[in-house]
Amino acid sequence: MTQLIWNGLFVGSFYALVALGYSMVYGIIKLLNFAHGDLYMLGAFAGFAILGAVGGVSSSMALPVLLAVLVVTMAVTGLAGVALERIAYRPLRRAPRLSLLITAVGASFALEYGMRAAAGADPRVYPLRLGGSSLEVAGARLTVAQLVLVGVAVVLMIGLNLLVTRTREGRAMRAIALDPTTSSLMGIDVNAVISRTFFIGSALAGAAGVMAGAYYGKIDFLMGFLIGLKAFTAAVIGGIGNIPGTMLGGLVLGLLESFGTFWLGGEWRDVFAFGVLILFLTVRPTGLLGERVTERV
Amino acid sequence: MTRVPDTTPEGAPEDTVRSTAADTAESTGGSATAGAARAAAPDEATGEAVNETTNEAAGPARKTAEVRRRGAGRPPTRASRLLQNRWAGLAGLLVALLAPFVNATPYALSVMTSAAIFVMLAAGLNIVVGYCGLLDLGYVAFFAVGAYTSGVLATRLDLPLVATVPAVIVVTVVAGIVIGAPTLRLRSDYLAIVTLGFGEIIRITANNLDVTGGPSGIYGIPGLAGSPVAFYYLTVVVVALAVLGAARLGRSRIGRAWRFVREDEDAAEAMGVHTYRVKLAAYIAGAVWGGLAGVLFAAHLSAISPGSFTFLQSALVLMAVVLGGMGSIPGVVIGAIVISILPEILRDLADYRFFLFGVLLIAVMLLRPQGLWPARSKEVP
Amino acid sequence: MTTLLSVSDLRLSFGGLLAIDGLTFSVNEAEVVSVIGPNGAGKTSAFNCVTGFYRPTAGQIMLRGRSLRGLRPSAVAALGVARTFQNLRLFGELSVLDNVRAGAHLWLRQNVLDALLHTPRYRRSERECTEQAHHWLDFVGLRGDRYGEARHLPYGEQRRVEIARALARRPDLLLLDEPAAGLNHGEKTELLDLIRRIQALGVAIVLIEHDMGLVMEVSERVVVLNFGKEIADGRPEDVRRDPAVIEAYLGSDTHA
Amino acid sequence: MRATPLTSIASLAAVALLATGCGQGLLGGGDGGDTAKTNEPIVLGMLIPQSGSEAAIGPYMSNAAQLAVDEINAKGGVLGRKLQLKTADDACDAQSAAAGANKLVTEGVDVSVGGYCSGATLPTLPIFGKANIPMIIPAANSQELVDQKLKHVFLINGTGTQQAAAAEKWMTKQGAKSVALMHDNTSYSKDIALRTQTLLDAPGGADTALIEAVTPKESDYSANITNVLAKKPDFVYWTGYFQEGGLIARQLRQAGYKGSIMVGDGSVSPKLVEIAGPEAAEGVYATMTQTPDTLEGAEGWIEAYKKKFGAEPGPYSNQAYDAVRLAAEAVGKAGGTDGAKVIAALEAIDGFQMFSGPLKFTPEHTLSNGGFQILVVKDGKIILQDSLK
Repeated sequence: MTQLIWNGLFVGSFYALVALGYSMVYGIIKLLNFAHGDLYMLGAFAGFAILGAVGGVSSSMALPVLLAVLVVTMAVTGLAGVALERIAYRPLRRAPRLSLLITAVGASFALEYGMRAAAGADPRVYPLRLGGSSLEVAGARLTVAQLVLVGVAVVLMIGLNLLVTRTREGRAMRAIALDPTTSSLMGIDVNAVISRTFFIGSALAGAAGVMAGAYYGKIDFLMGFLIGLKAFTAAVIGGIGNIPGTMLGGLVLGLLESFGTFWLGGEWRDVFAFGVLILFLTVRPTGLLGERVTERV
Repeated sequence: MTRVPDTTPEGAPEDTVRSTAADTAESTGGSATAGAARAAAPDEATGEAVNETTNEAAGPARKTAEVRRRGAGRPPTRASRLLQNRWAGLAGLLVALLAPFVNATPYALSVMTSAAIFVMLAAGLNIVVGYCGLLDLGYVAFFAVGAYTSGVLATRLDLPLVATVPAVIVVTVVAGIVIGAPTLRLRSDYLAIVTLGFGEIIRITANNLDVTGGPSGIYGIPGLAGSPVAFYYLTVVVVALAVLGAARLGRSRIGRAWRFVREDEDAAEAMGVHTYRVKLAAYIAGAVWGGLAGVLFAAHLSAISPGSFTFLQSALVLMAVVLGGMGSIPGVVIGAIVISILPEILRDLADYRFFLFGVLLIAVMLLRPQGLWPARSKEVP
Repeated sequence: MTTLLSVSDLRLSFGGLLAIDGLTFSVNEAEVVSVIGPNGAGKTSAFNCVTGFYRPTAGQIMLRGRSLRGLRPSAVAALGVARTFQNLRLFGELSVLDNVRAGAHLWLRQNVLDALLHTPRYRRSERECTEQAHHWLDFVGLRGDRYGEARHLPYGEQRRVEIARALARRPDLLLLDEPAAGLNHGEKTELLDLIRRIQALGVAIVLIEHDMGLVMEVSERVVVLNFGKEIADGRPEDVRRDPAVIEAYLGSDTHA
Repeated sequence: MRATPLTSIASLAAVALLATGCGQGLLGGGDGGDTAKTNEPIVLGMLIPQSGSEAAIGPYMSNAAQLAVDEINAKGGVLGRKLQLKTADDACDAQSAAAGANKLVTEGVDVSVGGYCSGATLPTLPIFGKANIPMIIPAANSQELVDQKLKHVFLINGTGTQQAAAAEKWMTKQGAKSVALMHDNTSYSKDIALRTQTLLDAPGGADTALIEAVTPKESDYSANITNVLAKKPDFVYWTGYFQEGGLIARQLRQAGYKGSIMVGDGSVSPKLVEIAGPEAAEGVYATMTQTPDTLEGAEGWIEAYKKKFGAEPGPYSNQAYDAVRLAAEAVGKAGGTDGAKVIAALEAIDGFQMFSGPLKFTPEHTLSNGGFQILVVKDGKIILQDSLK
């Protein structure tokens, strides 16, 4: 039982990290950023490339090196996200909302198959892996590496939450999410804030990518697709646009999958997870922490 | 229902009443040419009865009313009328019918048949997304339901595929209700994720059940026509009817109700549109279109498997609708053709195929943000 | 004079906040009744209760002896009630004509098969629908382009379209929510005339309005709300003299 | 303005039509028949996934096939004609596969040597069948492919039944008591798992503790592994591919599993060891047809492959290589590319040396001898453990 919970929470924290970017972007420009999962993939490959460039690292130095790589990768994917927004999304901001969906899927294809052309279709294996010893806590077996990763994820998420709730930047983001036109009238540089939102969201996805690479070891050009889908799901469960809700949504999705696998077997896992999700949304149509939208008549 | 008033309300200013009556008289009589034009092209823009040419003969009172009516609107030119959707539709149909005379290799026929089926899917999804504004990320579920229903019935019961069509319609209507009824009250983002979920549930279920053949699916599904050419023509005819049907629905009472819901649900309700039922109707219509496309798909490939009904397929159909122009029938047809044929044109690029596909999608959208052939609300009087 | 709409002891609360606290009034056939009161007095909430957009907490709403409580807005509309909205709610991207055709939704006789096969019935009903739309646009005196998108019309014209849309519904009761807001003097005069012509069709009107001149001019009765409570109900000249009204509302209003 | 969309349909249609060649319309000369192609190359068509979820597999197969083509051409080709390989992407998707197969047919392919995903290969059977093109299917091996008893379909991959038999034999030999079967819910993998289960559940020997399906292309299988470990098996058999296989082996060990791990032929790749990491991979068994590593006289093959493509061969490289060689052999025996003659030649083949051993087709057109052996990972290398002879 505790093992199931731990499994769910661990996977869920990855979902949450990726979902945050999804949720922020959706909250601010109402875009289903299909390419977001591919930024996670990009992050994993960027980390791989950096590690390859650094060369051999002794295993005692693994953690600090990985943390350094993490930071660099976050910057790289963050910038990639900004570039993506500039090229594929910004010019369409006044177009119908779903037009962005096309460029998002287009960007997703371009990133995936661009990476395939650059790095090949074969999966790559991280030269540096977080292995480490495992320990038993309350009947669940977990590894030190897992704890470290969850720790990093939590720090990143808390940092993000502070940023959004406590800073001017965060207020600007929330203001734009509510009403971009008024925000720009109030002197907020909408473009700059949206760029920064993409930077932060993409950086988090990139961080998740490096962490996945370092922990699981295997990366490939399509690795972002499924997790992108799950992140979107997690973001919605939590109440899209709502940061704590999104984190919670990621964890809930992880738990649903873990328990679904246990109760119904792996082949029915997604049916279980989506089934619960659908039931839940029909009962509570605003997500876990989403605001109830009062009818404006 | 107490009363549905049906007569022109009393007390309306006299001249208006008269002019309305005159309109009725003239347009029912109609000028010969106008009548002929209507008969020849049944899918005209709005069933608009007031024809400008008939107004010439009207008295001065009618004249002023007409001027007022037209107001600031630019009078339509002959050219713009010539290029109305119906002509584009006929031109498209003609191209589709003549295509095999240019190239009838198995490959070309296969690609064109697939494209035609994809057009039907897009036309169906357009009802849901384009007309009614409901974001559906799991549309391929209905496609799968249709394909599997006909495939299973045809192979297990040895039925000809045509005989499965009534069952497919029933099953897809039920599927539309089952999926739509609990979810259509949701806000659009949630509707999107729930439809995505249903799409995945249908695919995974098909993958796990024995009756659907598990992961390898169903094979040996009988075709609908003897040769690939005959099947291509059959597909084109069916798809053309489906597209025409979707267009006609879009211009009818229910089609307008869909658009009212898309524009403003509250205002639509206030006008007496039962928004929930209307949305469900859109969903069911989309489901039937998708299901029938599924029958064609099963007949075309002779074998179906869960791999054909992934989320990516749903996304591609949605892309066809958006790329062409949501709510615009010619747009959606073009969008579907582009989305299904472009990867085939790029096939020889091998590794760069989908990279270029992605880049082209972005480029096209940047150049035409409203879609290739956007819907226009401007009516032609 | 028979009673068309009667609202008795209507209450509505959002969470703990009482938006309407015991509202009682009635409207006779072909009568013009105004509901006035300061902002936030609960006027629009009352409209929303009558038309089914809000579920009242308590009270009765009867239309010709039939309860409207618990009905969804479309069902209320089907019983002959039409409304406009305080902040224009046109179908902006649809043509002006299509907007008005929305009013025809309930009485248009055609089904899906008619539409698919373009039966004579379909053609007839579409024709009638369009004629009616033109008729009501003429009736409200729309000058702008009726074939183009509604959102491109000037504000005052959009107001007219919204009223035409409601009239195309052929209602017995029309609820107008601040129809004069944002109109210039000339347009207000035309609105006054329009309201009278609508009344002449035999349609009862409930009007929420801040423009006291207009209210006093067209209303047969005036209901005054303040903080969700009804403080007066009577003929305009009586209400104008009511001390409670003067204190709560008119006293601070320069129009009075 | 209005004209733009119209012209765009027209031009699009034109492009679409012209892109595939001209003079091939209904009124045109048709496909020209098989006349006088004596000096033209013999065209082999290969449908493989080059995009989509299985894109990693495609190059392993096309590279190996190209290697065989080059080798044969270097020796003068077949019947004095060169071989030519044409690949097409099936994306492991039925519709892409149908389009791809039709494209190959249109391009005048003589023998098909592709087919990896069963679900995508099934719809191509009638397409090649109608064009009278024999199919030598190197990888896809689900029972449905031969259930229709189509004359032109030959499978040269070991079948699920044969592989399951080898797995059961080895597990029994190892004294396994309780076996967990893990598959990825694709037809290939599920088929092996279910057939192994049937064999295990026969009286005596080991029993199936559970069958666990995982979702391919994910990273974290801890939930599945928790399920597996709850049944305390002493043998885990993974029948899917190496991407997941490596992760599963690693995560099994991380979760404290001490028993034996075995993987199916789709997982036999150096990448498996890389992904699992040397410690976790050590001692992992595999059921596999004979590979260049384990086959005498084929040592040079891997070298040649590596030299040409700068990478190790992967799953189904050897089958793809053999498919080309077999096609060449059959065309040579048939004395031409006529479909019926090639099919007859294929049916008559007896003792043609392939990686899987000497070839003879069963009446069902599958391998009479799967030639499965047991391999093991030792010091990071995959070597022969037991030939199960």
